[in-house]
Amino acid sequence: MAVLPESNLPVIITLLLLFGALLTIAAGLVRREFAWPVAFTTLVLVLVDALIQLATIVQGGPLRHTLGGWAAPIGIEYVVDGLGAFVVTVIAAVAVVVGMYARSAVRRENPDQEVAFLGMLLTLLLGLTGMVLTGDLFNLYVFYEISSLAGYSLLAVGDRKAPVAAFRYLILGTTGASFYLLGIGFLYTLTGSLNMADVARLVPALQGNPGLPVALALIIVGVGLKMALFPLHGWLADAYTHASSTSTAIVAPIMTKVSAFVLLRLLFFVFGVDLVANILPAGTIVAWLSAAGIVVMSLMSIAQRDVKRMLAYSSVAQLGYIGLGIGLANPWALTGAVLHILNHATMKCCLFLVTGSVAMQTRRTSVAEYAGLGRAMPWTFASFSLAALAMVGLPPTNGFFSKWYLLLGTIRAGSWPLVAIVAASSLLTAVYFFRLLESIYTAPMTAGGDAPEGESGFFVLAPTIVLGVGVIVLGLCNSWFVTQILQPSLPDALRLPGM
Amino acid sequence: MKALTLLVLAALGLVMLAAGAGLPLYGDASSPASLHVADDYVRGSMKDAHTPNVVTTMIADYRGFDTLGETMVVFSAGLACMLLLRGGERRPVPAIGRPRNNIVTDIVTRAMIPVIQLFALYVVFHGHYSPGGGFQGGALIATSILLARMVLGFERSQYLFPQRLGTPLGLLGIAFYAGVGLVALPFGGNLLDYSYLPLGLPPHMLRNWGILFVEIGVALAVTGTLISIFDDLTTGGQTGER
Amino acid sequence: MDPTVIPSLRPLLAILASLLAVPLIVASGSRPNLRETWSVLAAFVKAAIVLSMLPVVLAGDVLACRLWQISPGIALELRVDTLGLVFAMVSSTLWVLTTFYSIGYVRGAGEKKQTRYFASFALSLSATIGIAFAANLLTFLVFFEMLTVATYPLVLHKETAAARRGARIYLAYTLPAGLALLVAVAITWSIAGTLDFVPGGFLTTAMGSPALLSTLFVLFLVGVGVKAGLMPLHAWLPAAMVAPTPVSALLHAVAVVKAGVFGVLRVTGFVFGPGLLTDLSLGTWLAWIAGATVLLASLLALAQDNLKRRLAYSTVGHLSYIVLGAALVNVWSWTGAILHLVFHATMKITLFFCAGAIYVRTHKENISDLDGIGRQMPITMAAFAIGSLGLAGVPGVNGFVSKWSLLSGAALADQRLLLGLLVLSGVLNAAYFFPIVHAAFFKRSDAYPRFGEASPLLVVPLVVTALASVLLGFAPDLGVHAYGLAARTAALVTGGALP
Amino acid sequence: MIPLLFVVAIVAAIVALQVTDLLAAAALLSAFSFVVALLYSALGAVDVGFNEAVLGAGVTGVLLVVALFHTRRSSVD
Amino acid sequence: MDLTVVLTGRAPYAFTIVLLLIGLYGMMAKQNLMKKLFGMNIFQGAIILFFIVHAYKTGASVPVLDDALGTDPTRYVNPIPHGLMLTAIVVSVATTGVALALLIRIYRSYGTIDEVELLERLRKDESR
Repeated sequence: MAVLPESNLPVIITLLLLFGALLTIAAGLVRREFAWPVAFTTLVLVLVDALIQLATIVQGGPLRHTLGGWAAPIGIEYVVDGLGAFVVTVIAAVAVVVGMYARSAVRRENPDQEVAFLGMLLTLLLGLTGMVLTGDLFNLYVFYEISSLAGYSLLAVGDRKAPVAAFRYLILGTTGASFYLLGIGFLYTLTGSLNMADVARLVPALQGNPGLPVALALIIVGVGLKMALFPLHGWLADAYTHASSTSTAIVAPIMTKVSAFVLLRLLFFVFGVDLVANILPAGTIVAWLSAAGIVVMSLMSIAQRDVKRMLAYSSVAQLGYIGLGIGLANPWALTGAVLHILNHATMKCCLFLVTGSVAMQTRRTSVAEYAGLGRAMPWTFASFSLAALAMVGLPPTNGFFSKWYLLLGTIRAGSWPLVAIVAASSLLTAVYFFRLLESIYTAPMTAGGDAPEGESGFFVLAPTIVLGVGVIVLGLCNSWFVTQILQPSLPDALRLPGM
Repeated sequence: MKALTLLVLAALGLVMLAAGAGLPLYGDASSPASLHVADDYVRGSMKDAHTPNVVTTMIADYRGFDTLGETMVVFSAGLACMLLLRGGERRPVPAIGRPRNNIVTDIVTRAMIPVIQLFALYVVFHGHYSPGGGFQGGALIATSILLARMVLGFERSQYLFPQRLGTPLGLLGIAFYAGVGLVALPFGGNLLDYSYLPLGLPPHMLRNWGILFVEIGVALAVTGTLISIFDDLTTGGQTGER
Repeated sequence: MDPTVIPSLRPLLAILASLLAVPLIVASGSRPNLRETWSVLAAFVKAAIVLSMLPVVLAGDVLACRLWQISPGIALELRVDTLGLVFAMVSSTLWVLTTFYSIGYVRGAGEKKQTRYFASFALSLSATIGIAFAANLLTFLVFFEMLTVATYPLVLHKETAAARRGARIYLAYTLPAGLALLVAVAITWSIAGTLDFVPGGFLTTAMGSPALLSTLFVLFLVGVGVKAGLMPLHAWLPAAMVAPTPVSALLHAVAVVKAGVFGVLRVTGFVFGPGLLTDLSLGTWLAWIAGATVLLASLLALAQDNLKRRLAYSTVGHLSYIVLGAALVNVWSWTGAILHLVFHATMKITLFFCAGAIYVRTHKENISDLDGIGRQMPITMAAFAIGSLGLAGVPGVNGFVSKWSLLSGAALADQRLLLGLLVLSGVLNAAYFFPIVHAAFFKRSDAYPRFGEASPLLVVPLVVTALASVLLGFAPDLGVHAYGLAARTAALVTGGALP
Repeated sequence: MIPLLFVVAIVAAIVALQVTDLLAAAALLSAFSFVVALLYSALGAVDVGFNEAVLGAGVTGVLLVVALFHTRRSSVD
Repeated sequence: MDLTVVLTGRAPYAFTIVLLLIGLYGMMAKQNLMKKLFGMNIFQGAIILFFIVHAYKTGASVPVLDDALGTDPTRYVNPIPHGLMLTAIVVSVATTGVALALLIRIYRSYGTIDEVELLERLRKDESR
């Protein structure tokens, strides 16, 4: 078999996940035990491919793959720049970690559905990677729906309440998808094209057309709903809280981030910075909404008694950082936003994994019940503490650096209220995390739930620790990502000076 | 609350109507949409893929990747039902799955099923030249089985299509579709580029065949998945091993 | 003349010495003796490395260790200049003594969680050295926050309600401060485009409106001022006295608080510089704040009955001596400030050691209970007397030297009122220390049985520090060349001639 | 012809939402889908019309009915 | 641009918007989850209609090539929206399927698909 050209790397990711999902189901139908190895192998292969792709792009520039051999705009094309490759790698990495965790977790939490669950997990990843890789607006919609369907059903697996939350999510999510579709409808009827680059070429001529701002608004709302952009976050808290730990651990870190990335891409690469600024104060609106979200949601998470719910709200708050960075649309802020996609993925994934392993070990879920667990599960909670410090944004964890860039961005934008909000938000975060840490390490263990019989098993513990360490490592070498990967693939207007 | 909802909707409606002013008029033959890519499709459909039905060419070839994804959407829906409903304690099959034992309806149904399926096959294989294709055909086959399930009853319609076959058939369909698309890769082509199929025909004929293949794949996938969804919903997820 | 910069790994090694000890300490938590061996080893190695750099710096050169970039254009960089070295030498040498003392103390007082204790201690020391050697503001910030995190468990150590409260107050002050510092650094970066410390400062009036620069200065002051116990930001220090005495001794008399004043020195001398401070007349304001702090702290100290709290308030006062010196930027005041940074350390640590020894022996913390203790613990109380004499500024003990140059600094700056204030505070110092000594030796009370001295592990260190204070009182340039380094730094910063 | 279909579709939609008997509502929804399918065909989208007729009107309707057998048939609004 | 043009040229669009709003109303205001689902279907139908309406050309033929008409694009209705909407329809059916599965699950655990009752029972869970 001839050696494939590099331009095949992106589609191979999709194919791997597609066939991986099919094989997982097939193997699972034969024997349930076969499902996990197949799924995990797929995930590892995907990660390998993603890394090769990243390396290729860092050296050789963006990759294009015209599907069916039809050059855009006639056909659909995959376009991957450094940014996309970066996000895909993040997805793949998180997926491998969670996949490892899933081995024992899924069996413990919902044994009957192991096969379908793993298949669905791969389907979710298929959708998410597709959303990142594709360069076609409608194709993006298709992948949006794949990931959404997978998301609904994964989040519906969990405790008694999960389906209710999932149904609400389904209604909202479908509304979002439909809005997005309608937005494309407007764009298409106005430009006659669905290819992102092509639309980007045609759209500037449409300035002043009343259809355009509406299209933009529809698309922002559509993607914002999936991204849980404040105040469109209504579905998130319940869904995350009641879903099984594996579902949350895979959905929470990446799904909303991918949507954030898509929003970024549509705003800056399809509509273009200037146009967005001209036809609708979208940037400003997004920025301020996110800022409001940061504050409100941080306060909400302080008020929570259930750890998972607390983390869910803080997720929305953290997404506010990303939204803020995108909204401000200046080099520093954007750098912070994109970097935070990676950083928040690592820390949030770690935190959710810990809640999962604690729940499996001890059936403890509330902040009060976490008291004194620090001694019983030292390694688990060591990683938890690291991730928590990252959430608060203390150096040298990666959380600190996203905040650093965002601050520079807000200062660059000259908006002091936003500077204050970004700074103050980490105090609010500190309130609920140090409260938790204090009770975890110093308070006596409470009666609720069982007493943990020591650490969790290897497959649960290892991912947690990897992520905990990753928080530090990523923090120390963040600059490499920024200079090597993010900067080259940003539009010139959004590059850092001297990049 | 209701009033507020209505207010919001009214506002939205007005905005949308206002936005409409920017769109091309209804029936405008020279709207940008009809002049940019669509014309290439219309001109190319015949010489590229030897297929008069432009829509078929488009969904199966020009934008075949969308269709692959779409098939995956259907499949993931089936997977979702599997994930959400299967497992757990056994429940009695609900009224809709129970046999009616009405001789008239039985006979009529048994008579209709082959007709529907024949028509479905026509729809699949004639999709190049007339409306229809994999989705419609697959859905029709599925409908025939659904009819049997409802009229003859769940158990008695197993012989037509055993429940446990639904998911595998879906798998097979997608795998077939993706497989056809995959062939091009080792020959240096791009995914879903049917002109690389090793059949020794001119490119446009190869594409013509490729379209047929993927339509078949779609048909299989849709049939299998829709039936499995129906079965999961009726039986509340009890798998057919009995 | 610019000093020649010699690339070297020594500063990095100095930090790693204690950082690498942390995992070893944790790993050997079950075997106390081995664990303590690591601590002692780390302390000696660190001190050795730091001192080994003295000759180079005395020769007028600068050791620099440039690590990788942590943000585009900003490297994680270490740089050993005269000022940094002074601070590093003080904290590392005193850490050696404190380690022995700690061993004696925690075992004598039967503290729990000793592993966590020693680990955090080592971590704090790494952070402190990092602060001392930081070459730019971001590196400084990173280690500054690390110090905050590392000392949190130490304050929380006893896990009593009081300890929790103390720890919360500690965070409530230090975290916002850290944020203020972060914002300040971010602003500096965006207006100046550099963060590297430069003797004489790198900010100019051209870089921003006076309003902006003044705000920036205030932000910096809040940032470092909290750790420096600058009123009204001092309240955490007395609260943090719940920590075990060695912690109070090294961290709350040397490392942490001195890191604060060290920060003040860096900001005033190496970021803003004399020129800008006088142009914006910020120096005078700071001087007055410091002066007020000196006075108020001394008065508050008088009111305390708890020995450690009295020491804490006296610390607050003495820290402000240094700030005062830093604020009136002239050769003498700076020399005095840096000298006081060193000398106050030796004296105050002596006093804390004494307090600790008394506590371990008698479990008494209140001054009113200490009548006649001098008869039973003569050596301890003698050392205590020396310390108090020094702090009161009596000639013959090193406190006199630093205070003298501070006074002449005030005279040089023609600040008669501040001059008087310094003298007055000297009197107040005498007023709140001598009664203790007097009561200890000349009041007799048979309220409790005879005790005798504490274990040598406790007594030897405090004797050493007391003797050091005396020797330095006669020969300020002895050993670590504190005087020479201080004078040279002062000349470098203020551009004045060597005193 | 087309305007008529539009009107019928809208009426069907409204009624389908207002009927409290969910089975009737489901039937009306299928009717709606069918009308819309006709509308598509009338607008020249024969494939879409066909698809809507089979999937929208046919399969969806069946699935809704099946689900209704599992849940409750009446609705308060 | 005179009134008749506006009416004929904009009316279909207006109709689709009306349908859109009806669907949204169903999703937002109805408290029976099944009804919400119906609303969703109508909503999606409206969006599909939007595409189809804008694909239409007066006097043009079905997009199946016909020798009499040749390959003149203006003689055929725009095929692209059709292709897209085939996908959209399938998606909406798939979504409905998933939604129904969820509804069955909800009914199993709470014995209702009415939002108000559901919230009450959820609250009862909390208190328990």
